[in-house]
Parts: sequence; C-alpha cells; structure tokens
Amino acid sequence: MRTIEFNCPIIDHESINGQTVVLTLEAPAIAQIAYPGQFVNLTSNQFLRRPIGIMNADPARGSIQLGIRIAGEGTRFLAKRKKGDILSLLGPLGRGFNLEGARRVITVGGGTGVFPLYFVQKVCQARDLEGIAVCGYRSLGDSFLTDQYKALTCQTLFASEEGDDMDFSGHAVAALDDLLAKLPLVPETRILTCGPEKMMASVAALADEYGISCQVSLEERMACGIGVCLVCACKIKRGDEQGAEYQRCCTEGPVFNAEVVEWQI
Amino acid sequence: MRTIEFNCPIIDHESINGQTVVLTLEAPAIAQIAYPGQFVNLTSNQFLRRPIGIMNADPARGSIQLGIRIAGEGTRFLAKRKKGDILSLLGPLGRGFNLEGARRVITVGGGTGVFPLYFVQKVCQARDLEGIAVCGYRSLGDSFLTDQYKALTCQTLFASEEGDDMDFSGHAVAALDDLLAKLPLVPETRILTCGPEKMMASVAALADEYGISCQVSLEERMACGIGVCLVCACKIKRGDEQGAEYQRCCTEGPVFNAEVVEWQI
Amino acid sequence: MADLTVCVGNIPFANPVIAASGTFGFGREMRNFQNLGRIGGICSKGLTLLPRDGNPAPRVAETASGMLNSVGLQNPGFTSFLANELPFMIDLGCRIIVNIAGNDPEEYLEMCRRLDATSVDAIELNLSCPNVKEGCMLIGSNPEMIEKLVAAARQVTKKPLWAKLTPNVTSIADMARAAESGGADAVVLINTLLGIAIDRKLRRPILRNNIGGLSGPAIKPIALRMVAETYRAVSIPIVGVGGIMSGNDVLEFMIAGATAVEVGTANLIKPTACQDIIDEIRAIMELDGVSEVGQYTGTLELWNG
Amino acid sequence: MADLTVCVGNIPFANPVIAASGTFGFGREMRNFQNLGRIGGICSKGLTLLPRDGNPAPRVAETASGMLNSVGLQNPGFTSFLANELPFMIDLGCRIIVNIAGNDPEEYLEMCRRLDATSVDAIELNLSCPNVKEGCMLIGSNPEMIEKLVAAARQVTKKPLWAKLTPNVTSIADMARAAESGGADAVVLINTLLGIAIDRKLRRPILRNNIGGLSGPAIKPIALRMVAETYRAVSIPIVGVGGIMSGNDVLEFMIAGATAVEVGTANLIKPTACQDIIDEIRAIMELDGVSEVGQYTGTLELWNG
Ligand SMILES: Cc1cc2nc3c(=O)[nH]c(=O)nc-3n(C[C@H](O)[C@H](O)[C@H](O)COP(=O)(O)OP(=O)(O)OC[C@H]3O[C@@H](n4cnc5c(N)ncnc54)[C@H](O)[C@@H]3O)c2cc1C
Ligand SMILES: Cc1cc2nc3c(=O)[nH]c(=O)nc-3n(C[C@H](O)[C@H](O)[C@H](O)COP(=O)(O)OP(=O)(O)OC[C@H]3O[C@@H](n4cnc5c(N)ncnc54)[C@H](O)[C@@H]3O)c2cc1C
Ligand SMILES: Cc1cc2nc3c(=O)[nH]c(=O)nc-3n(C[C@H](O)[C@H](O)[C@H](O)COP(=O)(O)O)c2cc1C
Ligand SMILES: Cc1cc2nc3c(=O)[nH]c(=O)nc-3n(C[C@H](O)[C@H](O)[C@H](O)COP(=O)(O)O)c2cc1C
Ligand code: FES
Ligand code: FES
Repeated sequence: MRTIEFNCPIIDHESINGQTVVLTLEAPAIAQIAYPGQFVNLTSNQFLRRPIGIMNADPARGSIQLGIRIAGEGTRFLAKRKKGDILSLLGPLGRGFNLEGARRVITVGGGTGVFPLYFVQKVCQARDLEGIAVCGYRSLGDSFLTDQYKALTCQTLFASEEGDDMDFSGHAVAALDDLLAKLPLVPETRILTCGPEKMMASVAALADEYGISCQVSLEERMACGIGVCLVCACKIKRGDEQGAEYQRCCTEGPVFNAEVVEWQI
Repeated sequence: MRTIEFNCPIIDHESINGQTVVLTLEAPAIAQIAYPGQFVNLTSNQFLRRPIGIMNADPARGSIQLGIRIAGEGTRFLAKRKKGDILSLLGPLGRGFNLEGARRVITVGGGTGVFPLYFVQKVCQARDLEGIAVCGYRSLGDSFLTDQYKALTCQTLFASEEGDDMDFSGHAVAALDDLLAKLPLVPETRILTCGPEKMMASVAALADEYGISCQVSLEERMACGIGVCLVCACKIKRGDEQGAEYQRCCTEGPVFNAEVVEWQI
Repeated sequence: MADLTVCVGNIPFANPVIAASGTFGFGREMRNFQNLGRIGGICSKGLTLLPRDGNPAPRVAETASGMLNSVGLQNPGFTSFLANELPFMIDLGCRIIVNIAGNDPEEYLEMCRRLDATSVDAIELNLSCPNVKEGCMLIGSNPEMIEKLVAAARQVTKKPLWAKLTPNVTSIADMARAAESGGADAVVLINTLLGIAIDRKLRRPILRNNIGGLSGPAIKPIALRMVAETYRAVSIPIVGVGGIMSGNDVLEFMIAGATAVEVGTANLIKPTACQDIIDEIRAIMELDGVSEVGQYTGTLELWNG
Repeated sequence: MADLTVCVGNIPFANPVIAASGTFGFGREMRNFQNLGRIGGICSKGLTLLPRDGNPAPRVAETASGMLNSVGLQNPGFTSFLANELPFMIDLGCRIIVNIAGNDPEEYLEMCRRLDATSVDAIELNLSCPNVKEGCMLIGSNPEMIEKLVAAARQVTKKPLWAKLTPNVTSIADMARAAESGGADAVVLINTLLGIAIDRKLRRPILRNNIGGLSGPAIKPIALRMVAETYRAVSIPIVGVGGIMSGNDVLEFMIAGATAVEVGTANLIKPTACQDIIDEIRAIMELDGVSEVGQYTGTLELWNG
C-alpha cells in the first residue's frame, strides 16, 4: 500500500443537517485502493490535519465520500467548503475492518460512526455477504443515511435515543442486544462497531457474551496519521499476555480486534 | 471622528494586473466621513491587520475603494477575495492630507502611492481646485488608473521608469522637476506625495527648492492602527527644534508636513 | 445573572478582564470602541521616571499566531503621566493599575512613593520588559533582586504591589516565590518571550532593535503552564497574561490558577476585544452553570500517574 | 547549480536539512513519501537503554500555530533499535544521527559506548526531553551537569557528539558554552518549550501527562533568537530547530548562525516537508544568487545603536 498527499476537488456537497455534511471528493488513487475502516487526514484552516473515516469509495467514478459532523473549528471549516474547493488529503490511512471469511456482518454505529460503517455494508453487498446494520442516533431529526443503509443491507435497525419514531427506542447497544436475542445464530458472523468508546466497549462485551468475533474502530487524537509521531497511542494487550503496550491508532489501527483492546473508560 | 470595526462586503473586484486589484467595498459609515490620505486596517488570513490607503469614497453609494498590490501573504489573500466576500475593516484611520487654502494641488505618486492620491484629485475636482497629477510607474504594463486620473485632473504626467511609451521617460521625481520647471508658479500651491520613502524625500527636497509647501504620506509597520501600541514610530522634528521625537504613523500620521519629517534613508 | 466580580488581594474588580500594559495606551483611543467603565481594569503603558523616546522603527514583526514588539517603553515620563494622563484614567470608572519600569531600583521606589498619594488601585512593577537595556528584565531574572526590590517598594507605598514577571527564566515559580517573600500582593505573568525575526533578503533583523518580545496566541500554552506551575508555588493571587483572545481563554487561565487576567495583543487585532471577551465569559458561565466567575480559579484537576 | 552541501564539524551533509528526532520515526513510514537518500540526514526517535511504553493518551493537543506533545520517549529500547532499526536506517543512504536519552549519566554513556562500534554519523545527546520525569531536562538546565556528561561521553566514543538543548532556561548560551567546554562537536537547539492545554469543560489538562512540549511555527521566533544568541557565544557548529516549515525558514536559521537545521513538526503536517524544503532552498539560492548554501551561515548583520 502506498499513500500520498492529494489535492482533491470537492465534487459534491450534501448538507444532512446544520451539523452534518457528506462531501464527495475526486480522489481516484484513494478510491482505487481504500477499504472500509480506513481514513484520510485532511487539512483545514487549523494547524493539524483532521482524521475522517472513509464513508464510501467509488473506484469507477474515482471518488470518495466523507461524512463529517461539526465538532469544532476544523470540522466547521470542512463542512463549510463548497463544490469546487480543493482539500489536501493524505490517504487511505490505517488498517480497516477485516471481512475475510465472514458470512454475516453486523455493523453497529453510533453518531458519526454510522458513516464509515456504510462503506462496510457496501462491500458486503458487493461480496454477497449478509449485511445487518444497527445505527444509533440521538433522535430522528439527527438521523442520516437511513435510506442508503436500507437499500444496501438485508436488515436494518435504526435506534433513537430520544425514542422518537424510529425502529428502536433506546441506545444502539440495547438495539443490538434485542437483535441478537431474536436472530438465529449463523457461523462466521462478525460484529463491526464504530462510535463512542463507551458504546464500542459495550458492543464488544455483548459480542463476547454471544461468542461472536468483534472488531472496533478506535478514535485517538492524531497529528501525522502516518505512524511517525507516536501521539495516537492505543493501549493494546500484548500477544504474550504480559500486560499491554501502546500501538498507533493511525497505523496498527484504527480497527482492532475487540479482545486485544484495553478500554480506557 | 469616530472609527469602529465594520464587516464590509466586497461589491466589486477589478483586477488591474496579476499583482494589483481594486476592491470596492460597501462601507457607508466610512464613505461618509473619510477624506484623502486616511486608511483602513483590514483583516486577512494573517495574524495582524493590514493598513491600506483609501483610494476613493463615494458617500452617495456608500462605498469605498482600495487599490491593493500583492506584497506578501496578507495582500495576496486580500487580492484573491471575490465579490460577496466580507472583510473586517477598521476605519477611517489617521490624519490625511490637508487641502485647506489650496488653489493648485500637485500630487506625486509612485507605485501603490498612486492609489490614495486618486482620492485627493477627486476632492480637488469637487472643490474646483486646479489638480495636477504626476504618477510614476515601473513601466507602461505596470500602470493603472491612467484614464481615471486624466478624467479628473487639469494636467497629468505619467512617468515610466522603463521609458516605454508614456508621457515621461524616467522617475516620477524627474517628471516633477520637469513639470515644475515649465509650470508658471501660482500661490497656494501644494505638493502631496505618496510612495517609496526615497521618492518622497526627493519630492520634499524639490518642493523646498521651489518654495512649495509639501505633505508626505509615511508608511510604517503597524499593529493596531488606532494609536494604542506605539509600534508605528515615525521620527518627527519637535516643534521647539530640539531634536526629534517618535510620533504614531497611524494617528498623528500617516500624512505629515514634509518639513517636520526626519527621513530615515 | 452571572457574577463576574473578582478580588485581587483586597481590591474588588467588576470582572476579571484587565487591559494589559502597552496595548491600551492610557485608554484615550479605546474609549471610541467600548465603554471602558465596564471592563475590569486598565493597566497603563509602562512608565519610566524620565520621558523615553523608545526604539527606532520598525518596532513590530508579525510571526505565526503572534507578533514581536520592540517599542522600548516609549512614554511621556512619570511626571507628565501624573499630570496629564492619570486624572483622565481615574475618571474612566474602572480599576487603574500603573505599570512602572525603573532603570534602577531607586527609580522604581521614587515612582512608588509618588503613586502612594494618588488614587490608583495598584502598582504593577514591570520586572520583565525585554526591550530596554537597563533594569527591568535583569532584575526580573534574579530572585534575590526581585525580593529586595519588592520589599523596598513595600516600604514606600501602601498601594497593592503586583510583580510582573518575565517568562525568560528557568523557573518562573522561583521568581514568583521571591516576589511573594518580598511582600507582593500579586504576581502577573507572563510578559513577552524574547524572540527575533529575520529578513532573509537583507540578512538583517526585521526589528531595528534586533530582538523583541513575542506575544499573542503563540505563547498561550507557555503562559498557561507558567500560571499552573506558579499556582502551586505561591499563595498570593496570580494575574494571568499571554495570548488571551476569547472568553474561553480567560477561563482556562482561571482554571489554571489565575484570579484575574490581562488581555494584550488581542486589543490590537480587535479594539473591542476586552468588552467582547467579557460578554463571552458571561455566556460561557451560563452554559457551564457557574454563577460566580471566581469559582473557576484554581480548579484544574491534574491527571495523576 | 546550487551547492547545498554543508559540514557539521567533520561530517559532510548533502544538504542542511535533517529530520528532527521524534517526527520521522526510524524512516520506515517516510520512505513512502520521499526519497530519503536525498535528504541531509535523519535523527532517530529518542532512545532509552530499556524499552519505554511512553505516556498514556491523549499525547497531543493542538495550539495556535503549533502543537503540544507528551509522547514520553516511547521507543523499543536501545538493544532492539541496534538490532532491528539501525541496519535499516544505515541503508537509507543519508546521514544517520541517533538521539539518546538516559535516565542517568551512566545510561547515556552505555549507549554512547555501544554506538561507537556502529556506523552512525553522530550521536545526539537529548538533554532536553520535557516528557519524562528523570534525567534529560534536569541535566539540560544545569551547565555543570551538561559539561560533565558531555565530557564523559567524549571519553567513551569517537563519534561526533551533538548536545540537544532545552529552551526552558534563562540562558541558552550558558548551556551551549557548557556543552562546548565538555567537548561537544555541535549544539542542537531547540527542543520543545514546556506548555499546557486545558479543557475548560472537564477542567483537566488535555494531555494525559498534564504538560507537554510546544513545537511548530509558534516557537520559531524564540528558536531563531536562541540560535542567534548562541552563535555569538560558542564556536562549535549550531544545528537550528524549531518551527521550520519552509526553505526560507531554513535560511533564516542559517543566517542567524546555524550550520544545518532539523525539521520536526512540519513532517507531521506534510510528509514530503523535508524534500519540499530542500527544493525551496535551491530555488531561493538561485533567486539570491548564492552558489553555496554555507554562505548564509552566520551572516546576520545586527542593527547597531
Ligand atoms: C480514525 C478517525 C476517524 C474519524 N472519522 C470521523 C468521521 O468519519 N466523521 C466525523 O465527523 N468525525 C470523525 N472523526 C473525528 C474527527 O476527527 C474530529 O471530530 C475532528 O478531528 C475534530 O476537529 P475540530 O477541529 O472540529 O474539533 P476541535 O475539538 O477543535 O479539535 C481540536 C483537536 O482535537 C482533535 N480532536 C477533537 N475531537 C477528536 C476526536 N473525536 N477524535 C480525534 N481527534 C479529535 C482534533 O483532531 C484537533 O487536533 C474521526 C477521528 C478519527 C481518529
Ligand atoms: C498607511 C499605509 C497605507 C498603505 N496603503 C497601501 C495601499 O493603498 N495599497 C497597497 O497595496 N499597499 C498599501 N500599504 C502597504 C501595505 O500595508 C503592505 O503592502 C502590506 O501590509 C503587506 O502585507 P503582506 O502580508 O502582503 O506582506 P508581508 O511582507 O508578508 O507582511 C508582513 C508584515 O509586514 C508588514 N508590512 C509589509 N510591508 C509593509 C509596508 N510597505 N508598509 C507597512 N507594513 C508593511 C505587514 O503589515 C505585516 O505586518 C500601506 C501601508 C501603510 C502603512
Ligand atoms: C506592543 C506591546 C507593548 C507592550 N508594552 C508593555 C509595557 O509597557 N509594559 C509591560 O509590562 N508589558 C508590555 N507588554 C506586554 C503585555 O502587557 C503582555 O504581558 C504580553 O503582550 C503578553 O500578553 P498578550 O499575548 O495578551 O499580548 C507589551 C506588549 C505589546 C504587544
Ligand atoms: C511528536 C514529537 C516527538 C518528539 N520526540 C523527540 C525525541 O524523541 N527526542 C528529541 O530530542 N526531540 C523530540 N522532539 C522535539 C523535536 O525534535 C524538535 O526539537 C521540536 O519539535 C522543535 O522543532 P519543530 O518545531 O520543527 O517541531 C519531538 C517533537 C515532536 C513534535
Ligand atoms: S498520528 Fe502520528 S503516529 Fe499516529
Ligand atoms: S499601529 Fe498601533 S499605535 Fe500605530
């Protein structure tokens, strides 16, 4: 894999709500090789780059999509860019989700975690795997990508924490619990999760209970995104079971097998 | 006089050449009170504001014009702004040219100094004073505002240092010398000059020779532009003839009577 | 309604925002931009016993998120200040702090003595100006000299004494402790960091004085660290300065240990900075559900391990 | 054709641009972005005798035109480095400098001894890491300890010894003089400035280590001033570091007195930074009509008066 810096024009800008946008960027080289769970590191008007998960890659069209929620100045700047504006991207970066040998893939997304998991479901559809998606939102008004998820997956479960008119009233973890209780188990099932750390830890615990293998996409403050500065330390259990060591979220991660993660919460 | 901060939309953007633009800004409050020789202090993408002389003010339309030459990052940013973009301006700032009692006004501009002096000639026309303009450019290709100056003044003399097809081949100071030698003297003549310090010092010396009162517009690195930080020190002879003191370019200046200036070159 | 009042030692301030020395003149110009009666206080431009011309221009160089200045304490001199500026300042309706810089200890003391008879609210001993060759920073980087000077000043005036410290030292906490031992009522930190800017083409410093003092957001992380460090070293109040641009910045300084703050360079970028910052503080307190701004002071909880 | 070669002491470099310790790993990742054979040199991540886990995350906080880091010298340990990383680095085709940080003087000496037998081009004694509790910065802010350590290292290795100094001191020139007296072949300045960033809502430092080291353009004016100051104090070469983002920045450091430079944070923003900077230097030399880059070094003409 070879990642380099690209200056990519924005070819489409879709505003989902005041706080969230989906940008489509012309980035053929990235689109060609990116796989779900990887991210790009973007310049904004701030000093450091900003890591954003790849939500979709279209090798034919040569484009990628990013779902961005405004969290501060950098994402605000990114969300305000217009069609034709050019962004500097490094990517694709990191190790994404491993779908080898999977037959059924359950994605559990919370908040902006819903974005990168969309790419997972797209690949599942392409590979003819059984895709099931649990997407957790704060509220119906806060939800996004629901039609797109429905179009891709075999089953969807949209959860709203505020309990307004969605499939499930409550947290994504509770929705997953509900789902797993009802779902006849099949072998080679994988649970892939992305969202707040607390949610992912609960999803991992639940997966463990059900004996399902689980991968989590960790978030850590980054600088370089390419493995040279060591600031993005994730605490990962050593293979030899002798405690834990720091691995780089941007390089060994952001996706890790749930069982090696030493949760910080 | 009361100056405050204004957020002003760009209502027109005229590119003069790759290095120079004229911006027209909607700034009614500034247009109302500004007079020639004053300046505004503008935000860009750089840390400090940038001082730019007011090239024109149209109280009726509520607009002002600024002529900007790209000199570095800040002016590059400003020159690249588009119609509709909004700039934060402080202004009008400083003491401008004094036209009280003048009958004939000779402006001598060099480079970007040609811009703010345009405002002088506009006022001369409005007040029915005899306006004569000497404008010095590097070359014909580098010249600007020539038609506008012609339309305003009784006499114009465009000088090109490279000697290509303009009124006068050589430096603006030589052009002025030439002009003064030929021109029948009238009382209440004023020479007002703006441009490189060396040019202004020579103009001042020439004015002194001819016994004509002269005002110069000094340029100094600024921060606040409003008189509080004292970084914009100009060396000005004391009234009591006892040496010189530092006065604020942004507040006591930028325009000073030539005879009080202690030239730094 | 949020309560923004704070006390630095015994002096109450309407809010914790004080205009920093050298960035607000004597308040004359800033009157055009904001109601100065509403800000916490104004610290005068640094004064010397005799009038000072200051350094030749250029006196400013822009840097990344900051600026260097080498004004060199241009001021009309202490006597002229007392006659022409102080009465005007006193009438502004906010706290007035007078920043003084001596060529030698005796000059500091002379000014302190004469300020004792005025109605200024506090005296800021500038032990940290990097732009003059004499006194100031030399004293400010030597704990014994700091203690001696503050103690001597303590003898000649009843006014609250604030010691303004330089960050160009190995341990700012040592300097603050020395000021405290000498009897200072508060320490003010930080003044500017020594820096240089170079014009590659001319192979010359941009500043005619060669070096200057770095201020602005670039230095905020350093200033904030020094406040946090000093908060653990002294028990007198700290006035935090360095790179404050917003209400949030002010509260960060207070959390780190500041009782009040000074806003400097921000005034040069935005003449309404002090007033805007006060409004922002009020809005954030609402958000945070904090009723008294003093409740932020010193609440930084360090991570342990 | 512009001649970019420089000599730091006796070692020739293809150009004055060296990747700074901690911002380039051991070169493995950066190979994907540029031809490392074309840059002047690479300085390894700081090494300790035993492997170090480093500090818990978050280890980075963004600041105005800069960043704070608190990595805390995470590294595989000196033995593993010699076996697994050094051979790879040596093969890259540029100068290799090894940055070492001891918990105590003996650890420095042990690593120096073992590096003596390798083909590294120079040893950088890290006397300035702000992110570990032991050794390092403690030694680096004490002239006697600097001199003693450098002198002791001088006894155990023939390799060029570069002393990397901390800016968190009253006089960097004193530290550089001490390194020179101890027999250092060059001084490298500056490492990061101590800073803190605070999360107002949590009332906690953003960095889990509480404090960190400030780097990036924000500190450039300070670094440049320290280089200019030190150039007048020592006669060994100076390697300038701090906030370099462009070829113009490099030449400013050289004009101030640097023989070569290190580029740190810029690599994190732009993985081709070193290569781009070298290209920019070449273009500027053309513009300036300078044929040998060494002709910039120490040409700063101070204003007098
Ligand atoms: C691997 C990865 C993938 C991500 N994918 C997405 C995505 O698809 N969509 C999306 O909206 N967001 C995503 N994020 C989060 C996004 O990077 C942050 O929201 C963003 O960096 C915040 O920047 P800001 O300037 O708006 O906020 P500020 O709070 O001003 O940022 C200040 C600093 O903190 C860092 N920071 C702040 N929040 C986070 C965070 N949650 N994670 C990491 N660093 C943070 C910033 O990078 C910056 O250095 C992802 C983060 C990581 C690490
Ligand atoms: C009173 C006044 C009126 C001016 N009027 C005009 C005008 O009408 N049109 C025009 O094109 N230019 C004018 N200038 C010059 C203009 O301000 C500078 O060209 C501009 O500040 C350069 O900024 P920069 O970021 O492009 O360049 P940089 O070189 O990157 O600027 C770096 C720093 O140096 C300062 N600086 C650089 N050059 C000058 C300069 N010549 N004078 C003052 N400060 C400088 C900048 O303000 C900034 O702080 C005027 C300057 C003054 C003081
Ligand atoms: C132009 C200028 C002039 C200054 N003059 C003085 C002064 O006279 N006395 C003083 O104690 N500090 C002076 N300072 C320092 C400021 O008061 C303040 O300590 C410093 O700038 C850091 O704060 P800031 O980053 O908010 O500007 C000056 C700063 C600037 C920018
Ligand atoms: C993430 C990071 C890690 C660093 N690690 C080291 C280190 O291990 N040893 C060292 O001597 N300096 C280390 N430094 C300091 C840099 O080498 C350099 O001295 C400093 O960052 C200033 O230069 P810059 O502004 O170009 O980054 C590190 C800096 C950063 C940003
Ligand atoms: S962000 Fe630099 S190593 Fe991960
Ligand atoms: S620029 Fe601040 S006083 Fe003139």
